[in-house]
Amino acid sequence: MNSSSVAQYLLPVLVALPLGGALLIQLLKKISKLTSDIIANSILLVLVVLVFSLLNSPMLVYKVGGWMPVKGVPIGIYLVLDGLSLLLLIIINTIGLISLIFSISYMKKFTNKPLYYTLFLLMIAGMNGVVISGDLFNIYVFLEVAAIASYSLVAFGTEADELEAAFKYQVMGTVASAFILLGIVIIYSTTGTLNLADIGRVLKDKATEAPIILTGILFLVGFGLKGAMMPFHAWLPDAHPSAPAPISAMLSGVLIKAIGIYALVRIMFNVIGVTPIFSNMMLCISAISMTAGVFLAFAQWDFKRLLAYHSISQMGYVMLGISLYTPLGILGGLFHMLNHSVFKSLLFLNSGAVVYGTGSRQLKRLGGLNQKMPVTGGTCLVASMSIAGLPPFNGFWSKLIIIMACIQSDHFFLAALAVLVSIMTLVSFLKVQRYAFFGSLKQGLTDIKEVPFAMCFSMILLAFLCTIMGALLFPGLKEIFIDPAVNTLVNGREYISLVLK
Amino acid sequence: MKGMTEIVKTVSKLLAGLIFFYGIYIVLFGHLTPGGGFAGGVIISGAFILLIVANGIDEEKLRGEKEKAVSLASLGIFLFWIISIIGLCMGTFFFLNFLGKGRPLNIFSGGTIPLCNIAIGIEVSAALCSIVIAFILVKKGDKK
Amino acid sequence: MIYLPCGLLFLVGLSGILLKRNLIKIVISLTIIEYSLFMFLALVGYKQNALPPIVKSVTEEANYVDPLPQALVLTAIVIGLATTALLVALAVRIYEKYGTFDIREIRRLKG
Amino acid sequence: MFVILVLLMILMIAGAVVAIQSKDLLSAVISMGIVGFGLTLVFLVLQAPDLAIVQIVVETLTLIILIAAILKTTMKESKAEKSAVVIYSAAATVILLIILLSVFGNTFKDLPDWGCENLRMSKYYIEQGLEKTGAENLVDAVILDFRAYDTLGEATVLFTAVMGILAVLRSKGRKK
Repeated sequence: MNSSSVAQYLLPVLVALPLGGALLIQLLKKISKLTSDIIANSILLVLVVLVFSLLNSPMLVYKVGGWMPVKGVPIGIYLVLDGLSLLLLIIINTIGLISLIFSISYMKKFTNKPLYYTLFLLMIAGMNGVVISGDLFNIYVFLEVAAIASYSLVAFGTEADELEAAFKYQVMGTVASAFILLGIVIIYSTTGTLNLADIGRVLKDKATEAPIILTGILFLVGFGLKGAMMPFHAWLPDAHPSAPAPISAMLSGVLIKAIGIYALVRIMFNVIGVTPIFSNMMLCISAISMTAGVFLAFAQWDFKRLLAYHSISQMGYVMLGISLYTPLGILGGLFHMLNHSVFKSLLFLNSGAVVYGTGSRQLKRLGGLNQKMPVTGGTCLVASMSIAGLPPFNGFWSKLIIIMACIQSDHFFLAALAVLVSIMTLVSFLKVQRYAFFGSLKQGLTDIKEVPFAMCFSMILLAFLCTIMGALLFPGLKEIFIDPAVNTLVNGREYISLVLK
Repeated sequence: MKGMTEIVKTVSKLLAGLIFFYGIYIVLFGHLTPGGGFAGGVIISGAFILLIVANGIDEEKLRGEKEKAVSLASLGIFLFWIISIIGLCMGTFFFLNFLGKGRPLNIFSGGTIPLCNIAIGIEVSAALCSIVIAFILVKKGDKK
Repeated sequence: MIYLPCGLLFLVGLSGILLKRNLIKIVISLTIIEYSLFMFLALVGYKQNALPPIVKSVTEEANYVDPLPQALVLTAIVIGLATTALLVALAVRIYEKYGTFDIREIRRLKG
Repeated sequence: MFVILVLLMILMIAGAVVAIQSKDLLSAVISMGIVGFGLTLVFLVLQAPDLAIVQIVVETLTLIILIAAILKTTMKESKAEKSAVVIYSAAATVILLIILLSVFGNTFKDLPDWGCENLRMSKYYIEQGLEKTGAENLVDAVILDFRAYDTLGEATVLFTAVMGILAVLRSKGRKK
């Protein structure tokens, strides 16, 4: 057994382990209060180790149940690990671990902690399942696992507005799933198969037929709803602020990428093939998301709501980079996706720490928190500079690459827009810093304390990542972390032959 | 909740027994006839729901029943999970059908399929019971 | 053209979601959308003059309808049930907080 | 066969329209039951007995849950409001639906003909399913052997929903 075949057996473990952990928590929760904390955190730790051990591995294809293809036609479900999946796996599990460490203290304010951990692990299992799946219907099933876990986590506080936000989120999410399922049905009826690579092979020169174009639009709407791109964003500004802070960090930092953008990009770029009309449509949507998101964020005085609107805007950058469809643009988009997951999770964790310390998230009621909560203030400053794109933090490098890619492919207007949005983001975060962290301490906030160690630890870890992640662009690191993912998208439909060989 | 008259209680007990065994039949013969773990599980849960509605169980006891149902649902899906990873542990494939296929048209055939059906039957019946009990309990706790 | 009624049913459900302002009506509309998709899938797997996909004897010639879409519908029905149950739970809790199912009277929920 | 199918579909669409338009929530739920039980019959006509069994029990359970929720709360849909916004949004919705209907009409006729088989993945299931898995019920063979991983996901979805319902129905979410 050589090393790649051992690595192959790790693929199903990525789903089976968090799932088993969730079940174990439910079976063993009576034993002690600490069981759920220990099981959940250790499982995420093991997952992170597993994912990093998969770095540098070649493309892996795993056939569930041992069902080998018959006459070249796959009959079982394939699990596929390539550069893009690996990038997403790193994001999901690392941010998941850090959010879980944050939860140890933060979730003490809520009742029934084991239930929270169960749902969290199910969400991780769902997202891992989506990312490593090579089968269209399998993607749908695991997308629903992640989505249903996230709906109930948004309502975990069971206050009136949280329930409302969760209901709205779930209605939108279910409509999105219906669109995706309709697309899957049309694909199945034209091709007779569900394996992504096999679909790509059958559709080789059918990408311009009417049903396939309709499918593309259905997937764009469906995954666009899940990923909160601009005309379909209505649920996000309610759902993300309502969730407990670690869940907001997961939703904004990971979920909208894993079940929104990743799934869309995987299906459109690697399987169906991108037509110019489609990529122009994506460019339009991303430009609108980018600009409108930041304008809407401007008017917000609720800390978490402001961050939620910035998520829409930053995801616009990611989409812009990817849909330019040049190697440089895809590099910028994917790198920004990685960076966004780090700094946006940090910002949401900061907002959680502020709520934990002061009980309020209205910027106008805060002020001078730097004197009492130095760790939160300091890490938030790092994250703000990172999201606004100031050197030397990670956000600067990825935005720079995206803007360069725009200029390189003659989209000068989009480049100017990207710079403008970046400046607006800076102004918006100056407002946050000015009202919440600098200035004089407001009355009533005099006896607040810094948050407990576990929360500080996870925020410092993320701030450290923000500072050093620019280094991922250096030769040596770039080849390991980012280039395989970029190549997956640049090579487009070569994916098909790689999987089927 | 109060429960209904004596006649309804007696008849529902009889009926629940019948429905229960029908559900078990559907689960066990899932690989030979139409049906399977999911359909059978829903039918079994129907038997329990009938008993709860007709006889009425006081709230405290119902709460205990809900806890038990949730544990049972976890146990059912845990069994399915174990069946799925046995193949992986043997160094072969996730979800390998590792048992012999047996003689066709026989109840002991299909390798792991009947086992999976049973595990899913347990999970689904317990899960649906706990959903319905949770809804019944809300009615009592309604503050409005 | 037998597929068109599925599309029609889908659109009836969609119109319910877009036009109705009652939480239970929205849940019903979502369920109807799901039903239209199940019907579509089952239609896709149908084959004229074929038998249900249950083998009666080993020697018989294989003339069955496509079992794969049926398996997909089975999975999708379970997912639909799970979604509906969770939505109803949320709606019941919202009623408890606000005393109404009307989203115009609920503070922030607009669509 | 074809005629029965079309009649059932018309019944379902009518049921759906009544379910959405009716003023009383209980009758809306019952009309939804018409759609669901109509779907059961459609499955029977389409040679899918497995689906018919599952659909009939699931439909019953869905009705139980919905009716329990309604009996516990209210049966009346609140009054319709006749303001300019409502009329504009209704008009916009109708235009959107007409566009979508014409798109569906145009694309569905390019799909492969109904009733002819278009097998690729499932060819093997039909020919070798019994031999390779030992299960006569091919649908069961598909969901528990060829695509058992999907079924694990499906069971997980149901489990997640139970956990979610328990989380949502807690009377107090936050301590103190």
